[in-house]
Amino acid sequence: MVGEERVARYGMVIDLDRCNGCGACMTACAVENNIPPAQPRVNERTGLTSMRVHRASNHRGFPDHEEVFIPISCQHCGEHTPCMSVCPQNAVDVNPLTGVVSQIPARCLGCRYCMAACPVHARYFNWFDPEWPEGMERTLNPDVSVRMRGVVEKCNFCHSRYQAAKAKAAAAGSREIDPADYVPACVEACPSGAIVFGDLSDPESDVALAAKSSDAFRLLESLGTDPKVYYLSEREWVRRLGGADVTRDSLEVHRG
Amino acid sequence: MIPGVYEFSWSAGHIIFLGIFYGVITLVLATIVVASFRSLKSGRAGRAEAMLWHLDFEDLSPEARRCRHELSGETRSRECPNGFDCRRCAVHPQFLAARGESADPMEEQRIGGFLLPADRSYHRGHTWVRRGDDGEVTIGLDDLGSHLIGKPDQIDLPAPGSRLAVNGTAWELLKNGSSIRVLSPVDGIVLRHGSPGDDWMLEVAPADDDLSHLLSPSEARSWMLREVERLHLSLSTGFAGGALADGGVPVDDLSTEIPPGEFDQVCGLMFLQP
Amino acid sequence: MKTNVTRRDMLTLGGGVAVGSMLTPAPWLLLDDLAIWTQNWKWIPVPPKGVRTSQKTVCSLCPAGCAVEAGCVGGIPVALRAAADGAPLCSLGMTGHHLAWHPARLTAPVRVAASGGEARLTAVPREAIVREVADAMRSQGRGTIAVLDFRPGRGVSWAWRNLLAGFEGAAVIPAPGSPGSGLRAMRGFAPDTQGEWVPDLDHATAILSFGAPLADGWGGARTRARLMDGTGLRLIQVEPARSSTAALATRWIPARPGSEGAVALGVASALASADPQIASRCEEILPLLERLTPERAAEIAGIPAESIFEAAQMLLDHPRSLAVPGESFAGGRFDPTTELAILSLNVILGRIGAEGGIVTRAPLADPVDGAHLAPMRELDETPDASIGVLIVDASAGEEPLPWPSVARKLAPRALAVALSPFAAGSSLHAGRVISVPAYLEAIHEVPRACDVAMAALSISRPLLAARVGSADPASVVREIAASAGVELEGDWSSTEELIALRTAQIHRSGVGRLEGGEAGSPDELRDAMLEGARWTTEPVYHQIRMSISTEMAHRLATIEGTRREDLVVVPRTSPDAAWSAVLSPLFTKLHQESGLRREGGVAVVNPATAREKRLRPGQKAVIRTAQGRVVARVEVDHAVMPDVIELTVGPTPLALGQSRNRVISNSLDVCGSSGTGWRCTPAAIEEA
Amino acid sequence: MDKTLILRGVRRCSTGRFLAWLTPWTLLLAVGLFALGLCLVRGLNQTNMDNRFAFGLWIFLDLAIIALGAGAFFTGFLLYILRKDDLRAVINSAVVIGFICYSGAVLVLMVDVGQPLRAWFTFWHPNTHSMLTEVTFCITVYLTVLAIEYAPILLRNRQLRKVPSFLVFEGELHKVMPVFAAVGAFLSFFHQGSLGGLYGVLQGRPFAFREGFAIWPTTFFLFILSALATGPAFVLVSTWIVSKVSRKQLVKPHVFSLLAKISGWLLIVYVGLKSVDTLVWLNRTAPQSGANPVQFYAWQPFATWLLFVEIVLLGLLPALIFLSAKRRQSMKWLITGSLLACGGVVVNRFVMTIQTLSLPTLAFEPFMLYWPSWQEVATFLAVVAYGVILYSLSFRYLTLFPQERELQRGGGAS
Repeated sequence: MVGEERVARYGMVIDLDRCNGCGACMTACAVENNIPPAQPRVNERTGLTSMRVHRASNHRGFPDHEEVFIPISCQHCGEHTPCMSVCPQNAVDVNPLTGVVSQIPARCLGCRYCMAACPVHARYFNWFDPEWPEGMERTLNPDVSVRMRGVVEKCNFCHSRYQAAKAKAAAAGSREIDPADYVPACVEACPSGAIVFGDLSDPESDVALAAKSSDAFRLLESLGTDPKVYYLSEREWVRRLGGADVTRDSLEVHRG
Repeated sequence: MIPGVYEFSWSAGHIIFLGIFYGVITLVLATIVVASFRSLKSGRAGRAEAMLWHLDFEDLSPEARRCRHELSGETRSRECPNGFDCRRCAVHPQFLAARGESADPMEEQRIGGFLLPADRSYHRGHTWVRRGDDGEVTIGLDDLGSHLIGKPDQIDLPAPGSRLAVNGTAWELLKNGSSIRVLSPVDGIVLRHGSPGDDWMLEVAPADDDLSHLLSPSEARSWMLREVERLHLSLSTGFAGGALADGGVPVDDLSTEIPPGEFDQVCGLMFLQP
Repeated sequence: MKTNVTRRDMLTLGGGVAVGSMLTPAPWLLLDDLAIWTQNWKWIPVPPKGVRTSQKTVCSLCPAGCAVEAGCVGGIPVALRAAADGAPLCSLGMTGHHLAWHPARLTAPVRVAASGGEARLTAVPREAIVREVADAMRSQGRGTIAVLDFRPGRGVSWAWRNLLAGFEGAAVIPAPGSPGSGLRAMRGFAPDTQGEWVPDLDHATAILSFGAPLADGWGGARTRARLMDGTGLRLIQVEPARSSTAALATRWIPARPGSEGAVALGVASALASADPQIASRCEEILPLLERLTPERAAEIAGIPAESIFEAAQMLLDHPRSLAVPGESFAGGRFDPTTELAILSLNVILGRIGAEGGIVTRAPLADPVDGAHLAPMRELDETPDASIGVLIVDASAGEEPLPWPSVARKLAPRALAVALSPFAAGSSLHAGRVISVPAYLEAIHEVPRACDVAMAALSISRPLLAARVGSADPASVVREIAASAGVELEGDWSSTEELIALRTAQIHRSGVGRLEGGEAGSPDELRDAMLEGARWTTEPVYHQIRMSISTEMAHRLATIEGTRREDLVVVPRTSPDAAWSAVLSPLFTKLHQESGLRREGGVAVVNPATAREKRLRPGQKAVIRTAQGRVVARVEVDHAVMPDVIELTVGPTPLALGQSRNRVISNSLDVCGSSGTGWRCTPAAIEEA
Repeated sequence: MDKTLILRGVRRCSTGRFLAWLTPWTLLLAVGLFALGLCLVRGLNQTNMDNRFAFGLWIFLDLAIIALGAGAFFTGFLLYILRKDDLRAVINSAVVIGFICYSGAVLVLMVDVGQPLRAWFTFWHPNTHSMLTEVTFCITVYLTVLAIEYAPILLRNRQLRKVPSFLVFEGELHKVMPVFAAVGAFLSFFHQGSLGGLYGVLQGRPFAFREGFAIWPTTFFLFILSALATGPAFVLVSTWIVSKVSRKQLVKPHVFSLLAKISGWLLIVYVGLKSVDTLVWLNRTAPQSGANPVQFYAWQPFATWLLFVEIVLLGLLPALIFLSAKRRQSMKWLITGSLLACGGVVVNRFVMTIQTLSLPTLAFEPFMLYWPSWQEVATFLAVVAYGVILYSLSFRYLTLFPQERELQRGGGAS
């Protein structure tokens, strides 16, 4: 039935020169998707952050030292999506109508093979039972179900919002959803408007235009997985951070 | 996995891959089913005894498995392929033919101190068979056997009317905590138990007259020599050598003399039970 | 035909049914549904079900007062978004609806007993606390009476001043250092001006900012927006760290902390030598400026002299330019002398009262005209050991504050009582806490902070029923008054009524206008504001000539003696933690589950400093100052200036919703010393 | 007292000493099972794995012991299919070891997944493109096969053989054993490969990614080879250890040297191909995916030395030892070689699992290390203990080495 509906390629363009690392996208993502707060033992390496802002720097001394904040969510790879092909039980799904890669928590057995496969580490495992302080579960988003312990989760471009937009369109008797109706939480929350979201296959859309900019680059493009999240920066050293040839600068060893 | 359920659909990959996988599973299951089915059948056919002997025979040491014609020096080293059932043996008749007429010694002989009466034929599990006048036969432990066991702590004989099979269990003994199966030398049906006075244990109506699988007294001689040697070797202690080598009359209950640690093993060796 | 059914038939039937059902999708669907069943264990929280509604209110968590549209299920807010055409909410605003259920939330008045650095809470009846306060006030035995107000300018703030009016030496103390707490040093130039002195950033084309966090909302959303799109606004940021503001600035001057005053005077001296007219405005300090040349200043600040000349040039070139001192989050405001030095730049440039300069802002109308009010007094103007009764009003939020700077002012046996929704922050220091409603549980006023030229007022409408055991702050004032036998002016008994009185006053005064609403009558005005409309004023400009007095010159002269400390500690915290004692547990995403922000109690130093002090990343280190010592985890980062320790202040695990232990002390407590703020403190560090 | 369970004619230590030997292992097992319980009840937060180290100690050791367990199917393959009858002397022991390795691995895998209850989904919603599906399928089936191969050995116990039905069943199984050997061999070749493919297909991990033939990356074939090569070596080493522990001669020396010879030839082929693969990967595959291969070895503690150790010290060296007829005569050399070879396959699995995960893919990410928590270690030790106990019982009561009694009689005679 794909023929009838227009096939979209939803993607993002994130302007790193505008991002000041306030973390609003991370908070918004957690609120929207009912991601539980960390328990005391959780750390950077066991956290649940479907959207995660990384800090990178040019490794120069003070005062020439510069930092850049790189928000990384699932890149929604288009070409032989690494996580989808490895999942033993089809718990990873690529929607042919939207190009969105999503995790089916009810089918995931938590083998974490997809996490090993993901080049940008945008997949997260529920190491703990989901728990909110007493009473706070009444503030959960009614449109998203809570994932249980022991399954993998990740960004799905706020699937519930997509559903809502579709429903709205259907109610209005159209197949096309109004771009204004489908905006992921992180995009909506960014105070500096650094994130543009939309259909890459629509050449007129802001996102498509931005992606064509000469300052645009993608993370680990050379792996040939065709990510649908683009980044912008006028700074050459920032653009180089997208490359797969890891430089010896980031040489600290983090012990677990 | 079922097409149509939660929009699952088959692809060529599925068909090939799942085909192989479930094929293998079916193969494995089928094999198990076949095995158990056949085992049921052979179980009903009462082939358990035969199989047990088959197993045991496989587990016997090569020395224990020599062919009778090797013992009698008619051939160079040969291992018995038939589990001591010469009736099934292809070459046995040829050996007999080659042997021609050689009268069995009429008087009883003493090998390594053990008596071998000439009026009977011997089984490699240290039992003998004596033909009665009216077709029935009597079975008993031979001299070495009875010396080895001495007076058994317990003995259970098959009830009259029960069926015996060659190399199957004739009766079972308990001695010094080790249980010994005495192998039956003949096929047949048990008629009577011997009373304490008799030298025989069971009176049996044999299934057929062919006792060619048993050792004639003359063959028994060389066999017994070998057996005495095996007994000798199996005992780590020196005593047996002293008592047995010179052909002196052995103590009538060897079991008291054999170190208890080794008794069970010696019995296993002599009565062909690994 | 025989009809009797044998067992065999039944078996055949059963078998047939079994086989047949295999051919239907039913059993296979059931198998798949097992998956969904395992997803719904009983201990997995289930999102709420119920009627969906959308309600309007205003975020009262910080003075920005953003209009909020709350999506509710069964009347309980589940999603907070900026109202249409508003800027997106910050992390704090987005998670505001969690605070009512924060583990640190108080549901009854408590007595706090500190034991071994931890607080023990025992519930006590509110009447008892009120009586205790009233008795202490009446007897006056312990010392003067003071209210520490974390959100000055509210109707309740007025009520406090009215309550204390009759008492000798009593005063309301605005919490020092809260972002946007005003250009206090301007009062030195014109002591008898009504209203507050504020920077007119929205109309300035060039800004020389001393550490003002403009990119994080200081100076209003508009300044931030102008910075973001990078057009039309020239900004020179004088700040020790390359903050997000510094990153957006036209030029960043990494002046050593504590040297800002020197930099300001350096710029002044450059200006004076560049323009005789300017020189004429600062005769009093000319000799000083001759000694404190841009080169000298640059040397003190550890920066190239060019950047000082560049700053001076920018101020000269732009007719609508100004110099502002900005509070840093957790660091608070500059010491008065530095602030004076910075503001005097505007004076000698003649930018006072000018568009895009420093202007005065009309005060908000009080609920009751001409009432007797206790004076407002700065904390560092309060004599040490003088306060006998201290009421800490943290009912509308609070900022990080080094408690020692308050404790110093308390007389022995002083009584301290806090009004707060949470057992966190300074309320843990006060001996008693009266629990009050949290954000969205009661009506709150949001007066605009003093970093914007336009005065403004918004009202935050409650969306939740207040928890049992929490009392309305205004009615607490009434209770104390009644019990202390004080006659309060005006006819009100609750915050709501205070607000009604105030909006009526505002409507009567006729000044200002309503953003996003029309108001013919006082009630219409109030209702419109309850729906999220904001009342606001326009700045008024009239140039004022000012000059630097001799007394000021003497104070400024002390700057010349600024000596370079070999190691200073500078407190840092996130914009969110700067506005609230507790944060939504979801802030673990930022502070604990990712490397984006550091949690409290981390000492970040430059690799050079680390080498010099033999500190390794991850190890514990002791930081010693005149105030005391604190143990912190060391991190090494090129972003930090050499010889500076950036000490992160909060959020503590408690603030993050992990009520493992109620640690009272806070790394900020080692910062600061009497009268000079706590922005930068000489310190020593060594591995623990 | 358990004498009647022990085959006549083999010497076994007294029951007391046997129990004394079992006690510490049983304790270890108990502790391990407790840790395992913690992981099941409280969840995988009991381990030190994290989002970056999604796989840890468990997967690494699973891969290792499964490679070593390959001795079972390969010996079976050589014996039943290629008719190398000398190997009858070790086949039983090999089967038992194989069974232990695989059952242990499966046990640990069950704990390693976040939702063990959903393990069966793989059979229900199989994604046929996933190497893990192949692995799951093959390992489960092969474990059944191993269990079936184990049955006859068990039923030949001196007492069990007296039960007629057991007896006949055993007999029948024995007849069809070649079928299982064949199936087992097929499955094992397949999943040893799939285990290699597991990492070879990771396009997102330039360090692990390999080009391949048909649908399988080169690691698929390298894993098969390395498993084949070390399988016999492990059988050799385990047999030697058992005979040392039990102070008995269990098999005739020429069996050892035969195993070593087989292992040697396969090893040399493996080392050859592995080197070629490594070169191709360093000079083509990795650069094509934009990676800079030098960086793979830029991080301490995993530097180039690891590569050298894996291929030369623990690959080439044992191969050469095994291939020299003279060395093969000396037990010392045989054991050294086997230990090196087994070490080689373990290091290889370590590199594929742990090193792959510790290397960053994004330029601004740190290199990471991880240390297993005590729960992880204990859980694995439980498997080891389980193995030792099961093997000890089998060795005491079953005929693992048919030549043992014969050799012993020989000893008795001399």
